[in-house]
Order: sequence, then C-alpha cells, then structure tokens
Amino acid sequence: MGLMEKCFTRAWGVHPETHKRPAADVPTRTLPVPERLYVSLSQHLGAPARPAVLVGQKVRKGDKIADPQGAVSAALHAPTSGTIVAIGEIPAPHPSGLPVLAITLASDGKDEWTDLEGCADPFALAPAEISQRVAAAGVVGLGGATFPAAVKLSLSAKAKVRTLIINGGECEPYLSCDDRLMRDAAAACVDGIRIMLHATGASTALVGIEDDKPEAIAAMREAARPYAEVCIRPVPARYPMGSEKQLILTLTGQEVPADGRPGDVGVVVHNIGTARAVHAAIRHGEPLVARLVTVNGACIEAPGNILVPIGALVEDVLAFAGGLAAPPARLIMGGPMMGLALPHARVPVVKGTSGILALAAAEVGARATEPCIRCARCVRACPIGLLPLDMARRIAAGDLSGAVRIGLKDCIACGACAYVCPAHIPLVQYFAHAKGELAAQERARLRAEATKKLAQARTARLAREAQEKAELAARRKAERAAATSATASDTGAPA
Amino acid sequence: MSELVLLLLSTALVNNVVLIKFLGLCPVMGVSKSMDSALGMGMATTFVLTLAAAASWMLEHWLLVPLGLEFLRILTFILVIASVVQFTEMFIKKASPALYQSLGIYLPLITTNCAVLGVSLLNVQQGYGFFWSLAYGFGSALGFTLVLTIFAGLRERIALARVPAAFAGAPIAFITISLLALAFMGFSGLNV
Amino acid sequence: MLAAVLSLTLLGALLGLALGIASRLLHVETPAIQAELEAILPGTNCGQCGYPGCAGAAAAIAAGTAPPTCCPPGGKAVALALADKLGLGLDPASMADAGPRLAVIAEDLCIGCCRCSKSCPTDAILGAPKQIHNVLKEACTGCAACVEHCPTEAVAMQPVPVTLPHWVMPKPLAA
Amino acid sequence: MKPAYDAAQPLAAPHAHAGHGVRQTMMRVQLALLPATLFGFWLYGWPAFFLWLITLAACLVFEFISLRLMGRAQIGRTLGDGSALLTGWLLALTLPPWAPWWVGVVGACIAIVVGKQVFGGLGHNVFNPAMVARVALLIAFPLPLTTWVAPLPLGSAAAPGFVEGLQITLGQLALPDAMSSATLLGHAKTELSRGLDLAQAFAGSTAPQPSWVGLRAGSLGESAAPLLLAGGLFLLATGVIRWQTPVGVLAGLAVPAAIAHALAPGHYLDAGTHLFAGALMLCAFFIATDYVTAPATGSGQLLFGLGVGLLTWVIRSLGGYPEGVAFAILLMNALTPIIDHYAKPRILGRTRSGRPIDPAPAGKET
Repeated sequence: MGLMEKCFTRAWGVHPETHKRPAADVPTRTLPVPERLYVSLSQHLGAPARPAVLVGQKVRKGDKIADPQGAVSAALHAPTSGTIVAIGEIPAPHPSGLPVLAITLASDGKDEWTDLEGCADPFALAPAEISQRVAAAGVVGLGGATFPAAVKLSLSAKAKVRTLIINGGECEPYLSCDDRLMRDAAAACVDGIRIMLHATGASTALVGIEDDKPEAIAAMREAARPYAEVCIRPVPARYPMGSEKQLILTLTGQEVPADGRPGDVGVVVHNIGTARAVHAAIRHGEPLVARLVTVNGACIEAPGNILVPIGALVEDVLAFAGGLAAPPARLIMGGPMMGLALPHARVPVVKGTSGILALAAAEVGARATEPCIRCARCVRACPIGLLPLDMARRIAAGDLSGAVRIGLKDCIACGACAYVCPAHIPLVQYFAHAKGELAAQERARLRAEATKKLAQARTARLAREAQEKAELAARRKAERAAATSATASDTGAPA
Repeated sequence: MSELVLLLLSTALVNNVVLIKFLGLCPVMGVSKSMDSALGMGMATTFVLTLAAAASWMLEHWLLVPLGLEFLRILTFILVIASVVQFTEMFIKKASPALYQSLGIYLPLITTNCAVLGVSLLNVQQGYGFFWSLAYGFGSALGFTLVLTIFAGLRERIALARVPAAFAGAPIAFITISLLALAFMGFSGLNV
Repeated sequence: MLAAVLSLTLLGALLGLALGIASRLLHVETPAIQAELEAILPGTNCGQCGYPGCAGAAAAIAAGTAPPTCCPPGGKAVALALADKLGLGLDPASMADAGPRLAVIAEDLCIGCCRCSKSCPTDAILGAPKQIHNVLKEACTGCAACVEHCPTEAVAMQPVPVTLPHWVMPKPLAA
Repeated sequence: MKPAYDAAQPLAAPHAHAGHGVRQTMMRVQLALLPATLFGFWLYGWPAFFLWLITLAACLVFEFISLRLMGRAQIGRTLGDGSALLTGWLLALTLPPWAPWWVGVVGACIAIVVGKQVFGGLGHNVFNPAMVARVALLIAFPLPLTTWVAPLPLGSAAAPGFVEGLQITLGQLALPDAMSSATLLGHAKTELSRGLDLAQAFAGSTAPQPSWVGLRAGSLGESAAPLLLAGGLFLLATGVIRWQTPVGVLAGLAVPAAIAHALAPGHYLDAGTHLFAGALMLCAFFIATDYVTAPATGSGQLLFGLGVGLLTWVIRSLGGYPEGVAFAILLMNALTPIIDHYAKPRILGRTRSGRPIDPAPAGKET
C-alpha cells in the first residue's frame, strides 16, 4: 500500500448505536435443559448431517447423533441425556419459515455426560489428529458463518498460513456473547488459540478485539501474558469490523483478493468462540452441545448472556430471560445488522445463534420506502467499495447481469448501506434476492446441462436399439434367404 | 495553428452537429443505449467523417471543379462515403466483433448519416482549404461523439428510472436530448 | 457528358477494387449462430415449442420466426440466455414463468403400463411393466411429454416444491 | 408475543437504522436558504416575496397534478418530502425579483413536469429541475428574465408597498425605467462588448459596484452571497453536503479567473468578484450539491465541481451570456453518468480495472 493510497484510503463502515450494555455486564446464566430439544440437521455450512440414531434410542449428553456427510459438513451430538423421540421436519430458524429436518430429543432430566476422553498435552498430537478430534466434536465457526472448523484447520495447514487471526471484534450491535466469553473464560480461549496455532502451523495469533470492550481486552491480555505468540490487538469499534476481509485489512494491512481466501495472504480467521470450543473439544473431549447466546432488545425483561443447549427453542430462552416486556416489532436470531428475522419463537437455537433479539419498533426504525435520492451515503458506508444505489436500481429494473458487472458478487451483505439509507430502501433485500435468483438460474443451467446429457444418451440408445433391430432383421432375412435358397437348391428347382 | 484549434472547439461545442445543426439524429437515437457502443459508434463516425471530409475535398478540387462537374457533387460524395463506410465496417468486424455486433444495422447506416454528407457539403460551401476541411470534419465528428456518449450515459441512467409509461422509450429520449440541447445553448456566442 | 460518365465509372471501379482487396484482407469467419442457440436449448427434443426438436427451434429462433421465449421447459433462464445471445432486449418481468415444474405420478392411478417412461426424453421415469412408476426428480425437465401418454391420467405436472437451501428472498415491493 | 410477520414478504436485515430521512435533509437545506431569502425580501421588497410565494405554490400544484395523472399512490407523502418545495425555492432565488407572476408559474411547470416528473419523479431526473427551468425561461423569455431592478429596501421611501408590490408581480404596474438596472456581470459584459475595458466600465457612478454584501441589482440568490455562504457552511457542518463539490466549484472558477485577471485585468474580472457575483455561491453550496444529478463518489463530486466552476467562468468570460451557472450545471449534469462510470471506488480485493488483486504479500514496496 503506497503512501498516496494510505492518505486516500476510504473511510468505510458505520457507527451504529451499540446497545451492548447493560447486557454485557450481567453475569452469564445457564438455561436449565428444557423438556425437548430440536437439533436441526443443517446448522452448519455445507451438506446436512445424516442421522446416526433411531427413534426410541436412549442417548447420553455428548453422544453423536448425526454424522457429517461429504467433505464440508459437521457432526451433531446430543445436547443432553434422554430419548430420541422423532426425526422429522420442524420450522427452521429462517425468515422463510420453511421446514428443516431435525432430531427431537426428550430430556430425561439427568443431563448425564457420556464418557469423555480428554487430552492432557495437545501439543504432542499431530496437527492432523487435532483436526480430526475437532471434527469429531462437531465444532463449527461460531461467528455466524458456521463453516466446519476442522475443515478450515486442515485447509490452512495445507495453505501454510503464517498468521492466525482470532475474531473477537463482535461489531454487531446488541451482541456481547464473545465479550462475555473473553471476560469469563479468557484462559480457555487463549489455550484454544494455542491449540489452533499448533494445528494450523501458524507462527503468531492476532486477537482483534474492538476497543469498546476494555474488560475483555484486559482479561485476554492477562491470560495471554505468558505466551508471546498470542498478541491481543484492540481495533477501532466500527461496523463491520468483524467481517473477515475488514479485520485482516485492519490487523495486517493486507487485502484478500476478490474470489480468493484469506489463505492466499497467509492468514486464517477463526472466531473467539470457536477457539473456546476447540479448547473444550481437545482438552476435555467435549463436543459442541451448548453455546453462549446474547438475549437482548428493548422487549426483553432481563437482557444478558445465557448458556443455551443447542436445540432449545427460542421460546424457552425468552421465557428464561424473564419473558417479553412487550410484543416485539421484530424477533431476530443473530445481530440486528445481519441477523435473520424469525417468523415465530418456536424455532430451535442452532450452533450459529449468537443472539436472540426482541426489538421494539423504535429500535428497528423501519419506515416506508421512499425513492432513492442518490445521496450516496450507502457508497460511503460500503466496506467493500461498491455502489449499492446503482446495484439496487439495476436489480429493481430486472438487470441482474448489470448488477453483477458492478460488483454484486463482492457484496458481503453487511447491511451498512441499508442502515444509513435515508430513503429506507431495503438494499440488502435487493441484493439477497438477486443473489438467490442468480443461484437459481445457475442451478437451472446445470440441471439443463445434465438433462441434455441424459437426452443425448437416450437418443443414442434409441439409435443403437434401432440399429440393432435393423441388423437383427437383416440377419434374419439373410438367414431366411439362405435357408430358402438352400432348400431350393436341395429340391433342385429349375433355374 | 491556434485558429485550427478554435475551429475544432467551435465545431465541436458551439455549432455542434447534433444539437445545433440537427444532423445525424438517427444514430444518436439508435446507438445510444449503452455508453460503450456509443463510444465505438462515435469513433467509427469520426473515422468516416474525417476521411470523407478529406476525400470530398480532393474530389471537389481535383475532379469536379477542373472538369466542371459540380452537378455530380452529391452523387460522387455519397459514392466515396459509402466506400469508406464499407471499409470501416469490414475493419470493425475484424478488429472488434463485439462492437460490430452491438452497433448492428447502425454501422452500415453511417452511409446515410446526414452528418457525414452534410459536413462534406458544408465544407465545400464554406470554401475551406484542405486542412481546414479536415479540421472541420474532425471537429464535427468530435462534437458528434461527445453528444452521443453523453446521451448514452444519460440513457443508461434513464433506462433504470421509473419513467411513466406514456413517456417511456423514445419520448423521454427526445425530452432528454432537448434538455441537452438547452444546455449546449450556453456555448452560443463563445469566442476566445 | 462523357467526362461525367467516365469519371464516375472510373471512381466506382477504383473504389470497388479497393473494397474488394480490403474484404480479402479483413475476412473473418462468422460463427453459426444456430449452433450456439442449440447449445443453450435443453436438447430434450420434447416438441413443446412446436418445432421438430431443439435443432428446429434453434433454426427458427435464428431466423427470427420464433421468439426466444418459445421454450417452455427452459423457462426464464433459457429465454434470457437466448435473448442475450441474439442481442435482443427481453424484459424478464414480462415473461409469464410459472416456475420449474415436475411430473408427479399418482400411485393409486398408475397401472404400470410403461407408456410414460417410453415417452420421456430424459429417461426420468423408472418402472417396469405392471409396477408403479416413479419420477426421478433430478432428471425431469418438466416437459410434460409423459402427461398425454398416460391412459389413466395418473401423471400430473406440479410446481417444484421450495426447500430451504433453494429459497430465494423475494424482490422488495416497489416504493 | 406474535410479531407482525408475513412469510411472503419476509423482513430482511438490517433490523436497525441510522434514523434520518429524506424529509429532514430537504428541510435542513431549506433552513439554510432562509437567511439569504429573508435578506432578499428586505432588499427587493414585496414583489420579491410574492414571486417567491407564487413559484413555490406553483411547484406544489404541478407536482400534485403530475402525481395524480401518473396515478401514484400516497401523493400526500410525496408532496410532503419537501423536494418540490426546494426546487421551487431554488428556482425563485434565480429569477429577477420583480418578474411577473407567470414567469414563476411557467418556470415551476417546466421544472416539475419537464425537469422532474416525466423522468419518474424524485431521484430519477438527470438534470437539475430548477436549472432546467431557469435556462428554458432565459431562452424562451429573454426580456423578463434580464430585467433587473436596483435594490429598494423595505421601508425606504421608494419601495413599493404591499398592494403596489402585488400589482407589480401581477404585471398590472409597468416597471419604471429609472428603476431597472443591470447586474454586475451583465453590466461588465455589455460594456466589454461595446469595446470598453473593465476600468472604464466600472468608472461611472451608475455602474453596479463589486460588493461583498450584495446591495445591488440581481436575483434573490445573487445579492446575499455571504448569507448563502453561511448557509452552505451550516450544511457542511451538519453533514448534509460534503466539501468536494463546493470546493471544486469555487476552485474551478477562482483559479482560471485569477490567472486571466492577472494576464489581462482590463478584460477579465478578478476572482473575488466572480465568486461573490451572480449565483455562484448558491450554485456551489445548494445547486451543484443536489444529490440526484451529481456524481456519487467524492472524487466524482470534486471533478463535477471543478467542471461547473470552469464552465461557469468560460461562459461568463468568453460566451454570449453574462451568467453561466445554470448552463454549467446542466452541462455537468449531462456528464454525471460518465463521471460516475469512471470515478467508481475501488472494490476491496480488486484492482481498479475490476480484476482480483495479486495475492503476493503487499506492504513491502513502501
């Protein structure tokens, strides 16, 4: 990056009202295990898991209940002890309200762990062995993308990364689960980071924490003091600092190429919660069966951070947090900037659930859409350097390829543009629609190619069959002719 | 030299072929849907116009006037222009198939672009010398390209606008170009 | 008069010669548009467009006698690709696209006659004689060729059900 | 417990908003225009006020009619967004203050109908509506658009009263010749075309004098340049506009003006006079900064501003019209899509040309 470039580097991002306190300062609570848990089979990026239990089977907490399927997938474990009562469709924690396959577990109330096998000295294990154990524990990226952590670990070992970046940014407003985790379990986090360093072969770990979390920074500094390879780096609080590309740029000054991966610049990024889960998986052999969830928003009676078993219903969590003070304008899973609006509260918590927010209308600030006045606030807010106003206008006019030409595929859907839009245009919805539509077109194209092959195969088969039939007929005819001529010659017909 | 530059400026801006003389409106309306093809069309027309201006000057002064055949002026000019356009078409087809496809029918139609013939005839009328004719042709073509590109940029934006149904398409294009002509009136009376 | 005729003839001959030489030098092969169009079409030769197979449809589209929207199984995606290849503007909103469809066999009506599986251009229908037939979802193009062959009206076209990974965020309502 | 939810139209992220709206922005701009407008009312008396009122009202009426004809929903809300009001206000500020009523009405019709609504309304127009109207009026009705009056502050003996002012605006009272005057730029242009140089032109006692306060003939938006500057700084401070466009306009005009003045002081006005004469301040802070018709990026806005400033100087100093702001704005509006096309921000992880950057470790060449 030249000097000129540095002077003219665009200011990106937005500074939303954080709303993190007082929820961040309330001590962590633990949700008592509800009677029923609904473990969704697709709660990670990649192929859904395949059930490994039968209905009626008894399981203990931590028993594997579903196997990974394909290269990118993750295992699932029983979040408590009890009986499998159903494997079937339940409403997904998704704005569409469509069903998803899930394993339903009736708790026996004992919450009894299965036999766990820990490891006293993980640094004696081979990196591949660590990845394998992480995979067996079903650990996925807990920042929200839910990419299987083991896949990332082994990929980065292959890519020879030099730097492990730990994302403790937590730039989404309202959320404080990572903050709380770093305050409560800094030592475990640092240990997990060191195990991941060993597994990836990176030499240093940079832990990026936004500077509005002084307590977490202090706790982590204290825990990382003995280890020179783990550096705690406060970063300016700005949304979306927690986005992978932004954090890498801020901490290392390097830009990840578009269409590339952080590994291309010798970096791999993991969430702080993932580090903690890796620690638990390797040291204690504990699979990922619970996670810290921030419950926040003006409609929540007692906001705070709650340790929730995977599969608990949002309804149960809300009830535990004192219930709702008022009917929320929106119920959200995740943060307010990128989270998913939930159709209702009868959906399960998944591994990627960082927060459950019940927001009042004033907090959402939704208003009727007005025409775009091209004020270009979105252009200044975009962390990627796109032109959201032009992309949305093209998508509105049905010109998807035009939107792609000006960078739709580089959009990270962070929502900074729609957050600042004075006309309240649902920019992110336009982009999500266009990306979905393009993916559907691509699927249709692939499908058309596949069916074309089938059709050609059929044509070839029919041609072959016809030819065979013709040949057979010709042969028969020839045989018949030969036979008749033979009989003719036998009888000595007159020539 | 500075007078030549002045002539260039004045033909391109003050007496713009499209907006002030209203010549060459067909390609301006036809090839202004995208900025890239407009620029390509502008360059093709620039090439043709400049070459036609030179060729027509030579025809006029070395053939028509010496032989007293001025009555054949339009006929011979069109012949030369058509040949130059044919050549340009072949060249673009070879050099840039994408541009060739995007220009479509409008490329051969440069032949009938009245700006080309108009500028050649105006050149003769004004009695310019060879280099002045060249400058006049080139300046007019520059003005044409400028307007075409600007107009294409505007139309790209208007294509995405919520134009009421009654005005969508050609009507709004005409309104836009009229407003553009209004803006170019600002250059009237420009003298350095 | 003679001067005029001569000079014009000479001029014409000269320019013609120059152009002839130029066309030799600048000659380019134009790719056959019909082959490109045929590559875009589904290639199932289902005949819903009313032309003899996809090759016939490609020829008709290339000649301009058929619109790029003439392929029902291809739907919006194919129509857009065709229009793009031809350099035609096509408003995707103007297309009545009911979305992809699939053939579904009602099991209680199927008599296992195998007529549908024989008519399927992609071999998407499984079934032996006297067995209930089934449709392979992945291979069905939704061309509806099987529907008219069924003697018991057991085959029906149904829209492809939306699943979570294939869900598309709807377009925002215009302001 | 049940959030209002419709699965057919799900609620997309983000679920938070910075909180400002279109209306607030428009209102803030109008607030910034207020001091200069009030000063203008005082300076030119009742007719100026009536013309302003008529123009604004006509804009609202034409907006209403257009929206009605197009069958748009929620007309009331669109009228209330303040954009038509602002267009009318800006147009009124560029008209001769004693112009007859129909100038305002015709101008409003051109601005709202031709300049804005046929393109699809707010946000879709490509030219600044107020400037479209200003230029169209100037070309169609040169006489009323170039008839200026010397300032007659309210309360002075010669100032027209309420009724008299109404009659002037309604065109029932002919403008006395003695009162008509020329704007500073107009005077300079006339005298220069008569072959006089600027020293001679401004020697006469009746000649308008370069003045910072603006007590001279001109439009409402011309006289109160310092107040407009203050309003512009207010907009800058509140973040409604950004520095690129105004700085571009001021620099684009001042630099060539200063150079030309240094070379030939007898023929070219100095930079200070250029900046505070005509509608330049209004243009720099209120018209060139119009979001809809200006480029979207900072670099594009700077380029746009420089272009406006330069073209203004060219038309003022070399062209046939004494004032070139409106033409300059329209010309640069026309260039805006092209500027936007080339002045795009660089996409993170890509080069300017849009290719993915080379993953070779950066940060070593410095």
